[in-house]
Amino acid sequence: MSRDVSITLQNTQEGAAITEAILADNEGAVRRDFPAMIKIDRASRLVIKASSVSDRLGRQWDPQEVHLSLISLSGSIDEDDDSLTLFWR
Amino acid sequence: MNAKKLTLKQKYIQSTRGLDWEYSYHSKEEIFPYAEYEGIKIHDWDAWEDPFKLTMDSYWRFQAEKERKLYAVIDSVAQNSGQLGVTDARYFNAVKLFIQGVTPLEYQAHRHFAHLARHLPGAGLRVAAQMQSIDELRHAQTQIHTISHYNKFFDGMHDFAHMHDRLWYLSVPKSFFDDATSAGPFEFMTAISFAFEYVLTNLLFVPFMSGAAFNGDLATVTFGFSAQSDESRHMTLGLEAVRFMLEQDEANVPIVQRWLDKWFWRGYRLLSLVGMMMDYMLPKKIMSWAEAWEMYYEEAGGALFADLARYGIREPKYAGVAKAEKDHLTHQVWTVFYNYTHAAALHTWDIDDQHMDWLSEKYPNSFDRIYRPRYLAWRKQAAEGKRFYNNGLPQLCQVCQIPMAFTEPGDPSTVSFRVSEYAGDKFHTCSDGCKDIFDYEPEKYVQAWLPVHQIFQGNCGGATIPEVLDWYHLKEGVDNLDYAGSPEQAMWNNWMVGRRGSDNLDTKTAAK
Amino acid sequence: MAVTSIQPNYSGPFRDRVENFHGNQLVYVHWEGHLNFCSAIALALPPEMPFRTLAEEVIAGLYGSDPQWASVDLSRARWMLDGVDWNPVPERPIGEQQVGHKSLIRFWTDPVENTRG
Amino acid sequence: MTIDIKSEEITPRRQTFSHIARRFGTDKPASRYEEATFDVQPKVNFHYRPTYAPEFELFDSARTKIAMKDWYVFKDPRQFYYATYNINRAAMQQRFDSALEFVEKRALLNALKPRQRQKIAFYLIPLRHFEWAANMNSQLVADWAYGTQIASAAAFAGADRLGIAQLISRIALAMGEGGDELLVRGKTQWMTRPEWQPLRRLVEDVLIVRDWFETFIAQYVMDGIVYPVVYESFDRQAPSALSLVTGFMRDWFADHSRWTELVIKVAAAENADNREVFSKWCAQWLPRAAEAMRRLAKTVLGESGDAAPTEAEAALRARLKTLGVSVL
Repeated sequence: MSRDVSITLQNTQEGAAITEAILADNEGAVRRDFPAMIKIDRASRLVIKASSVSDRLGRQWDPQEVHLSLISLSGSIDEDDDSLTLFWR
Repeated sequence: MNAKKLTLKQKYIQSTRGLDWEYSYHSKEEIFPYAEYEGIKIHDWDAWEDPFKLTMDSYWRFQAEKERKLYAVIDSVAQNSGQLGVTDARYFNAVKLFIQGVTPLEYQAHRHFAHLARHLPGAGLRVAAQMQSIDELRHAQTQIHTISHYNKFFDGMHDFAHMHDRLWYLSVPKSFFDDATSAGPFEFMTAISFAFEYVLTNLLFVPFMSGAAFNGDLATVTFGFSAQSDESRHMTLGLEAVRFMLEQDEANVPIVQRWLDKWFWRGYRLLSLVGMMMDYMLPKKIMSWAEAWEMYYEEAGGALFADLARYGIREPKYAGVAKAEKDHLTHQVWTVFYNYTHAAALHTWDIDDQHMDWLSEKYPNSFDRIYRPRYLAWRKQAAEGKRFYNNGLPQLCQVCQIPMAFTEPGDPSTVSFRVSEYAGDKFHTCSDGCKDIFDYEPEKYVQAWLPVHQIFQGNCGGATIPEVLDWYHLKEGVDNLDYAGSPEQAMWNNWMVGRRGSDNLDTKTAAK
Repeated sequence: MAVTSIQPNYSGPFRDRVENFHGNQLVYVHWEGHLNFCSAIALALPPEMPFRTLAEEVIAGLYGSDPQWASVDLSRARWMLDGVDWNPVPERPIGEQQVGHKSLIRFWTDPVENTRG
Repeated sequence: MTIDIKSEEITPRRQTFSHIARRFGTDKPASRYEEATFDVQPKVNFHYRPTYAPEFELFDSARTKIAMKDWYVFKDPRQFYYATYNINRAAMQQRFDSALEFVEKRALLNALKPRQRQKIAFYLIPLRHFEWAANMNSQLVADWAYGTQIASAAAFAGADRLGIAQLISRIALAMGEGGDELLVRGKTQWMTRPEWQPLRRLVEDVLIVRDWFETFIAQYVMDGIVYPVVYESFDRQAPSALSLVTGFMRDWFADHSRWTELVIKVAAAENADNREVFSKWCAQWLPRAAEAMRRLAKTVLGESGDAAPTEAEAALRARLKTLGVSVL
């Protein structure tokens, strides 16, 4: 079984921007759509870059704002000033 | 200026564990008396790595924003009679089960995470635990506030806390949580933060909330997803806490493994109620229990346990049984509720052909062979005016407290009976998973407040069903019995006639 | 194993001792092959109750609503008590025929394997 | 979508939950505070005794000596439930952020004279640890208190105390131009400076109290001395820039006291035994709190500085008297 990390986001303006940023920055990430939510999976590692989300939203986006859009995740978390990383060790 | 500016990580460490100090007027054991009795050895609390790094300023800001959005939706649903936009009144039975069974657990989680926030010796973990404590209070309160509006129209929700302390099927969630909160702090974390929240909670919230959205319940999907945003923090805490225990000392590994085996099984049994909601109570289906189980347990859990294998942790002992049961689980639980709807604060009903076809498509190995004939026979009895209710009281599992309805793995025609002897008495369990739990700590499980036995002991208001229902605060003919013929059905049909004209009525049930 | 607890001799109320049932004992009965009755049924019965009363009144009362019950001949049923084959004597009290507190009585009435799950 | 339903057809069948209606004696609409806080805690039929305290039930009113016929008489005057609490604190936090930004932009704190800066750092920064202990005490109350009302307000108070500890940390970072030396030094002072030891000893002594209501009272009397002495008497000596950023603490203390004093007043009014237990607890903790602060005040305000804690002590005794508690 592949060791996928996974993130599920609300299907909102911000959730959509984060999704776009993830898909652009993480090659091979797979998106699945459900009512009101979006699930993104990728093998072993997935990064949300604050700059990519900020570009899409047209404003400064703080990685901690992910809490406003997050529904679920699978994997360990590393959070710093510029990004949020999901990974398996 | 600010040449030495701290990074997010450094700042967070200074504003959390940096606040703690080495006590010198009292010993650590006096201040944290519950830290050692479970046998978990922690050598270096500083090795704890904080996953999310929320300080209170951001916490207040984000949470206030979430609450503003959520209450705007709650207000709007109430003002605009949002209940009218839901697919079918039967949907609200899922909501009933939710406020009776889940909301009180959120409340208990609030209190017990405060327990961890006081009694865990690691300051970093205490900070995470206290945020979770108030998050859980949030969930309990937002659920109450959301459902408050539905309670004004629909039955079965009106005395949820009283019922949670008494009703036979609600002793399933209650005993689950009591089991966790009566354990030590490390077992509680493994049970709730890891086994339940990390491994299993997605199965509760994600498909159910997505289902609420699909069925037009805007308020529930909003509180559900809003709660999930906190839940993601909690899940991460669970994963890191377990990893931390495993890394601190090899001797912790077998203890944690036993807890994983126990709590996986207990959580899975509890979730069978949720599975039943998904497969039977959502008028518009989103995914089956079996599909949700595959996506959220088999896929995500597989990756997780592969990751933990490095510490010598294997998959929970009875995960294989859970996999084997997935074609039967929800149908057997629905059967329980159909049998005992006269003593439940929710409705069940006969399954229509369209629903049966969906179940047959989702459960090709089991539904048409076993469950369709059963439901057809019930439908026939109901059509003859003899809707089936079980006149006896069910035998309950001593551990999970669900009626002993589950069948032997691989043999869906034979109930799985397990029995243990302890202190001269017999104790019946529904599965090897529950029997193991009993046998390991019998002194604990002999205390179980089993609702059926309590009725026979005379502790539930009286010896007759009406007396017991009164004691439950369950209104006969209103909160209980089949949906067909219920006041709720009459109200709903009345609304729908006004709204869409009578041609859209569910004539089959309305006729009854 | 003993419970992991902060003091030795952890204990709480032993809730379902036979003394708590006012002269009755708990007995579970289960009609095999008829899982439209979701589980075994719990009863509080006096040990003095003759098996005949249990079978013809209590059990018949519980399962009589089933359309198939009419064709059941209980005298030809196969019985099992706590996992062991059992040949109850109709007139004798159940308490004198090894039925104890929390005994499980399973019975089979169908000549061949049931068809109804 | 057209909705054509006569309004009488969507008339509610009940106004609130049954347990709330029983409290009112009638089915009338309830506030969100009421629905969130009345009777949510489980009351009966607990399944297992706690393995860490088998002498108690999981929720047990016997965890304190204070006795109440009904534990749902402690209505929070602020009527905080989670949403109103967080929205309120987010606004307070925003005021703090603006004040700190103002002070930082003008370099008002790090432009202080070294002696002045040292003094402020000495009395303010170690209080992070006092707040942290207060946080632990609030968690103990949230853990073991009986009833939803007190427990939820205690949990919010716990969050407040962590928040205040973090505000002090941010002030310290601002005073230290972003570096953490002042935080490190503050902890050393808390651990080793003789002026701080009576307070630290008191705080550690309270941390081993296991009657949650005694913990609540001990924290109340410690706060009742520490807050007026530090955020009024000490701050008056400091440049006004400091007062700008400690406004949060003064506002918070006034707000928090509305709840703590209601709790004391209601429990004291319940019966004479409660009043006697309160008096005993106050007699045990109040003089020690005042004594601990006298030591510190002499260092901060000079030789006559111990007048401030003595006045705070007298004011607190008078305050307690109005709440029904006399302290010998």
